[in-house]
Amino acid sequence: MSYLFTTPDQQQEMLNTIGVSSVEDLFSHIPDELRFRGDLNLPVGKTELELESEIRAIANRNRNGTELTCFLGGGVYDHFIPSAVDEIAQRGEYYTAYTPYQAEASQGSLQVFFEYQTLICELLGMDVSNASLYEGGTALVEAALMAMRVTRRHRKIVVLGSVHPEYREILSTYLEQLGCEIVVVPALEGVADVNLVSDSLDDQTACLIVQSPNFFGHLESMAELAEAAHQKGALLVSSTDPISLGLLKQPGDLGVDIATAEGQPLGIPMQYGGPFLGILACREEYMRKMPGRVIGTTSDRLGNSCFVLNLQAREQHIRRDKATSNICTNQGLLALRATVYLTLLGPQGLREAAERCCRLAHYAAERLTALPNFEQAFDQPFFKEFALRYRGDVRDLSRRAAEAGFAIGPTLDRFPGQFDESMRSLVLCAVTEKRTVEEIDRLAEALSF
Amino acid sequence: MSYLFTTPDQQQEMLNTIGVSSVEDLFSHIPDELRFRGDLNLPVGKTELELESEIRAIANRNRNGTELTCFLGGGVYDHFIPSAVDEIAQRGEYYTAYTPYQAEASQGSLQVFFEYQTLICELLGMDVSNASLYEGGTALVEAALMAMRVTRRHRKIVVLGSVHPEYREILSTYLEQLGCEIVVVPALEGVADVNLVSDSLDDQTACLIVQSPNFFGHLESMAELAEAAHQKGALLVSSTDPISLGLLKQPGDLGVDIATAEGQPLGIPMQYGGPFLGILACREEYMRKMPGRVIGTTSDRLGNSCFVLNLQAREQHIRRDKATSNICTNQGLLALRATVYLTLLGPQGLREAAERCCRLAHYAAERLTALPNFEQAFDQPFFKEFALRYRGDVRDLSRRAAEAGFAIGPTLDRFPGQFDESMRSLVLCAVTEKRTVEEIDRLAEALSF
Amino acid sequence: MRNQQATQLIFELSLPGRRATRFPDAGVGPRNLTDLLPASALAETPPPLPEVTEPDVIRHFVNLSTLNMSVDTHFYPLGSCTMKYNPKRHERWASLPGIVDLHPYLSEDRIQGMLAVMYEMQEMLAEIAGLPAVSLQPAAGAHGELAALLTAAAYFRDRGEQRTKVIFPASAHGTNPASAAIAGFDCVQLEISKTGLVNIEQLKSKLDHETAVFMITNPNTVGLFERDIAEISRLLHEVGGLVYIDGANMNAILGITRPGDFGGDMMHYNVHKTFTGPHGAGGPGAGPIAVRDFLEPYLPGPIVKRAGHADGEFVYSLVNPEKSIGRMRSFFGNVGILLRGYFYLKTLGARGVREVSETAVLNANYLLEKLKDFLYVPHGDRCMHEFVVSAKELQTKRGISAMDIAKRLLDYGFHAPTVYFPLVVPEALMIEPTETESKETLDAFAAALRQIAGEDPEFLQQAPHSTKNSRPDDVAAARHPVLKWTSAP
Amino acid sequence: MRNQQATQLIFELSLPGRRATRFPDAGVGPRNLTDLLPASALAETPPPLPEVTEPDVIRHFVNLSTLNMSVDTHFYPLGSCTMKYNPKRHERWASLPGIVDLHPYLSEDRIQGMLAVMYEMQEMLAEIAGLPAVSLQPAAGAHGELAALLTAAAYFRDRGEQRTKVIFPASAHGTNPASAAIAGFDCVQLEISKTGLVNIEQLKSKLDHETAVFMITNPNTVGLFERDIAEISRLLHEVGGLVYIDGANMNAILGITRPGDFGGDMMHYNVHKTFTGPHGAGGPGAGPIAVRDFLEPYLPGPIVKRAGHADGEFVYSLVNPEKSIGRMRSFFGNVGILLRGYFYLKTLGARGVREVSETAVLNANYLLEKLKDFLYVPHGDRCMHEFVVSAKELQTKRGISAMDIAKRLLDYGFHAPTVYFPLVVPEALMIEPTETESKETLDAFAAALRQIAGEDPEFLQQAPHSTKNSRPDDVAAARHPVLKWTSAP
Ligand SMILES: Cc1ncc(COP(=O)(O)O)c(C=O)c1O
Ligand SMILES: Cc1ncc(COP(=O)(O)O)c(C=O)c1O
Repeated sequence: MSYLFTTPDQQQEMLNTIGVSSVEDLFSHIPDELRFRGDLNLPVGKTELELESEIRAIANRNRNGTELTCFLGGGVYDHFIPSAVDEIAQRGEYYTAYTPYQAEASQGSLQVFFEYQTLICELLGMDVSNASLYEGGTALVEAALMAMRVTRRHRKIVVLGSVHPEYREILSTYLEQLGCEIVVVPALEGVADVNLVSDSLDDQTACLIVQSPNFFGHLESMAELAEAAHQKGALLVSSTDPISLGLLKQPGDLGVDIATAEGQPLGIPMQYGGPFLGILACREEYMRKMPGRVIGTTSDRLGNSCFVLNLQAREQHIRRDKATSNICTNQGLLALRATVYLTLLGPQGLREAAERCCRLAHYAAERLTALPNFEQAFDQPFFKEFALRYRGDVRDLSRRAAEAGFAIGPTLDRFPGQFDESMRSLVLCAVTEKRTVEEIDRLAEALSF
Repeated sequence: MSYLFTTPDQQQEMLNTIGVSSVEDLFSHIPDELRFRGDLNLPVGKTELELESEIRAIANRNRNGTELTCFLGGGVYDHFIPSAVDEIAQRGEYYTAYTPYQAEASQGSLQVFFEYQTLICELLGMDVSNASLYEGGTALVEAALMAMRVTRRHRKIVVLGSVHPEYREILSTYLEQLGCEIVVVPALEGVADVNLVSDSLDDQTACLIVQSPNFFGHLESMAELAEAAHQKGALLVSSTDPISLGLLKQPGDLGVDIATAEGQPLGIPMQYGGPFLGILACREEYMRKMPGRVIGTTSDRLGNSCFVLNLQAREQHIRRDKATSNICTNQGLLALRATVYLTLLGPQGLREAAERCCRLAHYAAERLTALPNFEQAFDQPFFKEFALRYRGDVRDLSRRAAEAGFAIGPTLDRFPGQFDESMRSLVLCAVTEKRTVEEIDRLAEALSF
Repeated sequence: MRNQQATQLIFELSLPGRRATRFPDAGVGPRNLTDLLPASALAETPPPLPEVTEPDVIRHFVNLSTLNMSVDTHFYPLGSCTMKYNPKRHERWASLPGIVDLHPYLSEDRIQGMLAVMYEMQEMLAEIAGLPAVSLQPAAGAHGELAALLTAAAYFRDRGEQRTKVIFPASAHGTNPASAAIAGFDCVQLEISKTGLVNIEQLKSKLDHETAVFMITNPNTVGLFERDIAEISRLLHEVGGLVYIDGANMNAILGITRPGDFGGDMMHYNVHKTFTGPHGAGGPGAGPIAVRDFLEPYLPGPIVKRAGHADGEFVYSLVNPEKSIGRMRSFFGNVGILLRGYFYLKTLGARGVREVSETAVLNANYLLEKLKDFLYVPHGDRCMHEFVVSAKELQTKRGISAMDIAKRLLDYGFHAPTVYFPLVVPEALMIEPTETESKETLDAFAAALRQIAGEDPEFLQQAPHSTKNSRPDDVAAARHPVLKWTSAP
Repeated sequence: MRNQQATQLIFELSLPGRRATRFPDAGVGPRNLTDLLPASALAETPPPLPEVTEPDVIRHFVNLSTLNMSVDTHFYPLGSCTMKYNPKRHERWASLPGIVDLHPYLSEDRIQGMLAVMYEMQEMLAEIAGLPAVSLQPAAGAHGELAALLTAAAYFRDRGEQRTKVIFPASAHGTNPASAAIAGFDCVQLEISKTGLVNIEQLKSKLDHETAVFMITNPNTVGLFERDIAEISRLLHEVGGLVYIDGANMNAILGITRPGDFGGDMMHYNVHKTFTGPHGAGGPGAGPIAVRDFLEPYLPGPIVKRAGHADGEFVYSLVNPEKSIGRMRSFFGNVGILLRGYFYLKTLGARGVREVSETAVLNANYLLEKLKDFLYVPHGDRCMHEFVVSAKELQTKRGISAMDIAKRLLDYGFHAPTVYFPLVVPEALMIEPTETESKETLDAFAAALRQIAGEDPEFLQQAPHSTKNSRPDDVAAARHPVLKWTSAP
């Protein structure tokens, strides 16, 4: 096997040193009846040459998927990834290191994550950020748990029906067992009805959870929602599309207390849903209640400034069952990608990307809603994604689009039980800066049946 | 432009420091009538996003080429490239450095090239190797020029007609102007006729140039040819397929004085013909007559061993018109690739690769010569490539193969004037270790018309 | 020769007006943004990100990278983390088009290749575990623990049982209690015995009908195989509880013994460890779980099923188990890491997989043997794939702590072992060489440790001496946390 | 923290029996090799290559790489080499399938995309040169020089002219005389004048009807534009000779002035320099040549032609010029590098191309200005994209040589400039900052040089002090050349 060093001679030498006569002897303390004998039922090992063609063949079986021009959204987007991101992320010094426990052997990663935290604060307008969580959905759940700790209200949270249905599912998975009630406020008009939301908040509510741009792509009335939450002593927890912040006001400016995001749009490939990047940042006062790793600066023995894992007393390896989260391995390499991405774009690049998405999306909405079988589902402002109502079978729609070379969606029937019946025939359409006017025109043509 | 740093403010500051009022002033010493005014007629500059899709579209236009299963040979082969080769070659520390002039800032490259030289010597069985030349063809020419210097015979060389026709063309290009006669000994049976060769050698002949496995894939009688050359005081210069040395005797064992090779099979992609790797190694006594850069070990101020550019007194930047070659920039990154490749394969890997090529090639020859329209052109031993005679129009053959998903060739009509008329309908077929029995079976089926 | 300028903070390299990535205009004609979006939603300026060029970015992050130690550059015997070699072929294959660029909402008929791979991965993990049902959802080990505990909770709830307790030994990794707490259980900790193993008597005394799950790492965190695991399992099952195997140490037992066979009901894998993820400077990981058949209906979904076959080919589809606890995360899982694990298993096959564990255990025992005459080994003189030594003696006699040794190792060109874990061993150095290291490296490492043990304590207390920084002040960092850069006012 | 073990020679890491890459059996049934090949041709054992594992290979070459300075890590003002930033997008695009994997003997109809790109590259290079005909064959600058000289020779031969002389100034790069010699010409060298420019009077005295070509680098190697180039060209043409422009310094004049417009008849580009190749630790390069129309028939082929168009699309094909000197190399050219140059030009456009030269010249003049009060500038106090200073004075007064300065710069985290070239300036330091460096970097570099100029000469003579090695003994190396590793007997 190509990764082993030990030759038979060496093996014998090592066994002699240890003082046993065979490798088998090293396992002699495992009770015999517990041993697995024979070979596992696994496929026979293959060389790099053989697997190369096997895996290329598998990739080719998916190619009819990736060769579709992508108007798919729903939390994962086909954004452009500058090549410098890959160039950095493929450096072994980063991707084959682990959590920077030994600061002196990890100043590279540590500084990167410190820069990541700063960039996330700059992006979201928040005071402190951790060094990453698993992905956008669990980040939102961690924020809810954190809000419960901050407010010491453990019995109820309120979440908008316009939040990503999978995020809402994760909330249930986590909170059900803790006996925390999750009140979902429907968003029948594509955004929350602030009055309805206010009514469902009470002084037992830990937090109000909002996504904006929301699952349908629309902007929520963040300021009003913040006011409503804060009036009841609840925190406002948000989830945001990071690209939208090239144009839109920051969570920090909109009264958000804990801001989260799915970081996938920041230079991370779609890779069938993960690994992605859970972003979480909050106001300074909640710092020590934050989940996850955090990097800080300090000075060393010689007075030189450097970086370390900080506030470890919150974490599982020290606080154990009292920790702010159980997370250990986080998403370091993706935080690195986001760091490089944000650095490459800078303020102007991010604005340009956001504008291009927004303008093309509006162009697409115009073109598609002009077609006989479509109408815009909700008359609400949107950023790069919008919901269409299709007069027909939405499955049929996806198929037809695919045959013409386009992927559009998701359709809402993918999320049974998560939306009102009236929304069954909705389909989302997302437009990133990678799309072009020509592609949109061709899409419109393909859907004009 | 993404690669520039200078902001307008900084530009002004810099101009002030210089003491001029505009960038234009910096060019004031260029006579006005020589200035180019206006914009060059070049396409408008484009962003990474735009060019990404443009270039992918171009690549896709070639895809109907690369999606053919490759049985093409003729000096460039579709060998397998282990991923570790790319991993190393894509490191900026290597590919964005230059010639290691400053030894202390280049110990990485210097050691790699020293290892390269050693590996080449081990591979070819020669005493000394340089640090690379442009590619296999020019390496052969440099060897011829070197042989002329060594023997002080400047008027004549003998070259076999079984040497790659393009290499022979380059020989003419270089030597014609120097007034050196090139005698080509035809190889009508697919290999040289030793008697014919002997007859054409005389004591004015600087060298005999042999390729083995030759252009048709066949093995020449190296020992006899060496004897013939040496009898007349001529050097034997060879060109070899490096992969073949996993099985075949080394040039050093066969009486070769200057061994060259095209290094492309050693981990270098085909990339439409270049950059490749010119390999040249020779016997110790000719060391100071060798063209190109050479790395050596020495010790430093503190007695530690290290690596330096050595024997620079042979080179153009010192010896100028008396240099052993005009080469300056060589093929460093490709030498790195070959170094990593040979290291990964090791003796056993190289043997396995060679065996697999050889066995599959023989299987292919059996299958194809069993078809009604084909026969083996020459009844000679071959390594991984062989010549077929097609009873029909060879252009037609290529087209049919391509339609069935295969590329086979080259056909000899590609090289007008380089082969005997009788060889017009020959087509080469090369089989690397990447091919499989199934592919060969399908090829045979596709060609059974 | 270090480039100090390039490794300033990226914010310090910023100059207004500098650019790297640009985007073309949308080309849909001029139109005010306020026609598209409400003015109140628009930011006046984009976020105050740094402004740098592409060459800035490259020099910055490339130079920073060289301040790291990593598996690609150094021996990295970080115990419990399985820092094995990360094959380069995995990186190539994981980024092939048709793999890296798949949107998770593509319809199933267009991603049969991906689904087939994930299905096969489920099957292979089930086989290695000896447990039939697998969910690939969890993003890392801790996430897998939580997923399994929630699965267990759902199972008990479904059976109408009220079980509130999760038990684990003191040597457990911090994620075990933390996961139990998040899953809403009460935590009960056991002391471990002198032998380093679970104290069975104490365990018995804690078991009752409130016991939900006993979590145990096997081989455990001191590197020993819990030989009483069958008995432990019997005891748990007797009271109706379940046994959870923390699979962080699976690298010791691949094809040697299987959690399902030695009494585990549930387990997680750390694909980034055992199946060479890689570790990505702290993730991403993947923490798939495997469970017994009766737990399958509660697993988090989606899970890939192979359904009949149309025209000779299998058809793969995503399903949710009928009584599923629901999602643990959005989308399918940390596919990029699962893929690398898949590539690894396909490369190894049954034989290779077993060779991994055999060699990992051989390497660890060999290294242990080379150290035990000068470093105290609290538990046994054989180990599985890793072992824990204690610097307690050196500390008492000469004032050399585990941390001093760890730091000094960096000067010798080795990454440090895990220190101060498990908590049950004072001055612990937890050493896991992995199978992808040579005897030569182990010898050099042992020699370095031997030399260090004899070095001047004061010199050691100031180590490392060859790194950019030495001995950061953690206390000051925690007292006045500075967690981001702020521009000088 | 350096890993010394991994950077031993790869041969020293070898152990018989270790393996990295393996290949499967051919699967064509057992058969003796001697049935396939004559026994006499078979080697008894494969070549004695080192035997190592994949992890060995990676650690070895990754650690070695960190001993290099490079553009990605350091400011690299190596004069005459244009060490500009190498955009990462080029690396991505050049390795796309459909580009990196094209066999050169694929039939033309299957590689129209590649041929179209090469055609457009020819056109763009012609436009920048102001010369209509381009051959992309040459593999580097020196190869381009030779190709052009052979082209000229064929032209003269065709006209029945006997011209034997190639003239160049003493400041010429060594490849110029070397190429002339290989092309069979006699070399005639001119002194350069005090101003650093070609001595016109001397040139005149050498011109006659045996003069074939005058080779001149413009801007020249001391960084000055040869302002009399039009006159020089007139003089050459008067005697029937040709002017060859060595284009190594094209980075100064892109879109500013064109070789064809200032009297050049032939030129080469160094794509790896001007069009950001990159440099690959010493190549590959690409050295395409551009010539006047009357020379086109002699160019080395193949050349891409655009022929009519079928169904609206152009059709591209390879042709050989009618009186071609023939091939300079096998296959088409160093396509991988040509592609990167193509990507670069497509990114820049006319405006960007011009900005490159403007900024390169601005940076050089700014740096010159910052140095000239303490380093002697032999030729003029303005420059093009690079300039040469002399340490002669420091050498005489304080014993500090150009080499000492160069070596000491490494300690400051800068690569050294070119030293001792051009030969016409004593103690020369040839500094080319390029356009992809910031004012901050130039300031820091100037400050470092200023500081060095004041440092203790003895200390400088022993510099560098921060690198793995310092001051290798070149003389010993040349006296007893050790050019490969040999196993200890
Ligand atoms: C024994 C043990 N259990 C659990 C974990 C948690 O795994 P992860 O970091 O993947 O969440 C670890 C990893 O550090 C571990 O060592
Ligand atoms: C002025 C000059 N001419 C010619 C050359 C030769 O170019 P190349 O190294 O590409 O062969 C160089 C490169 O070093 C040079 O600087």
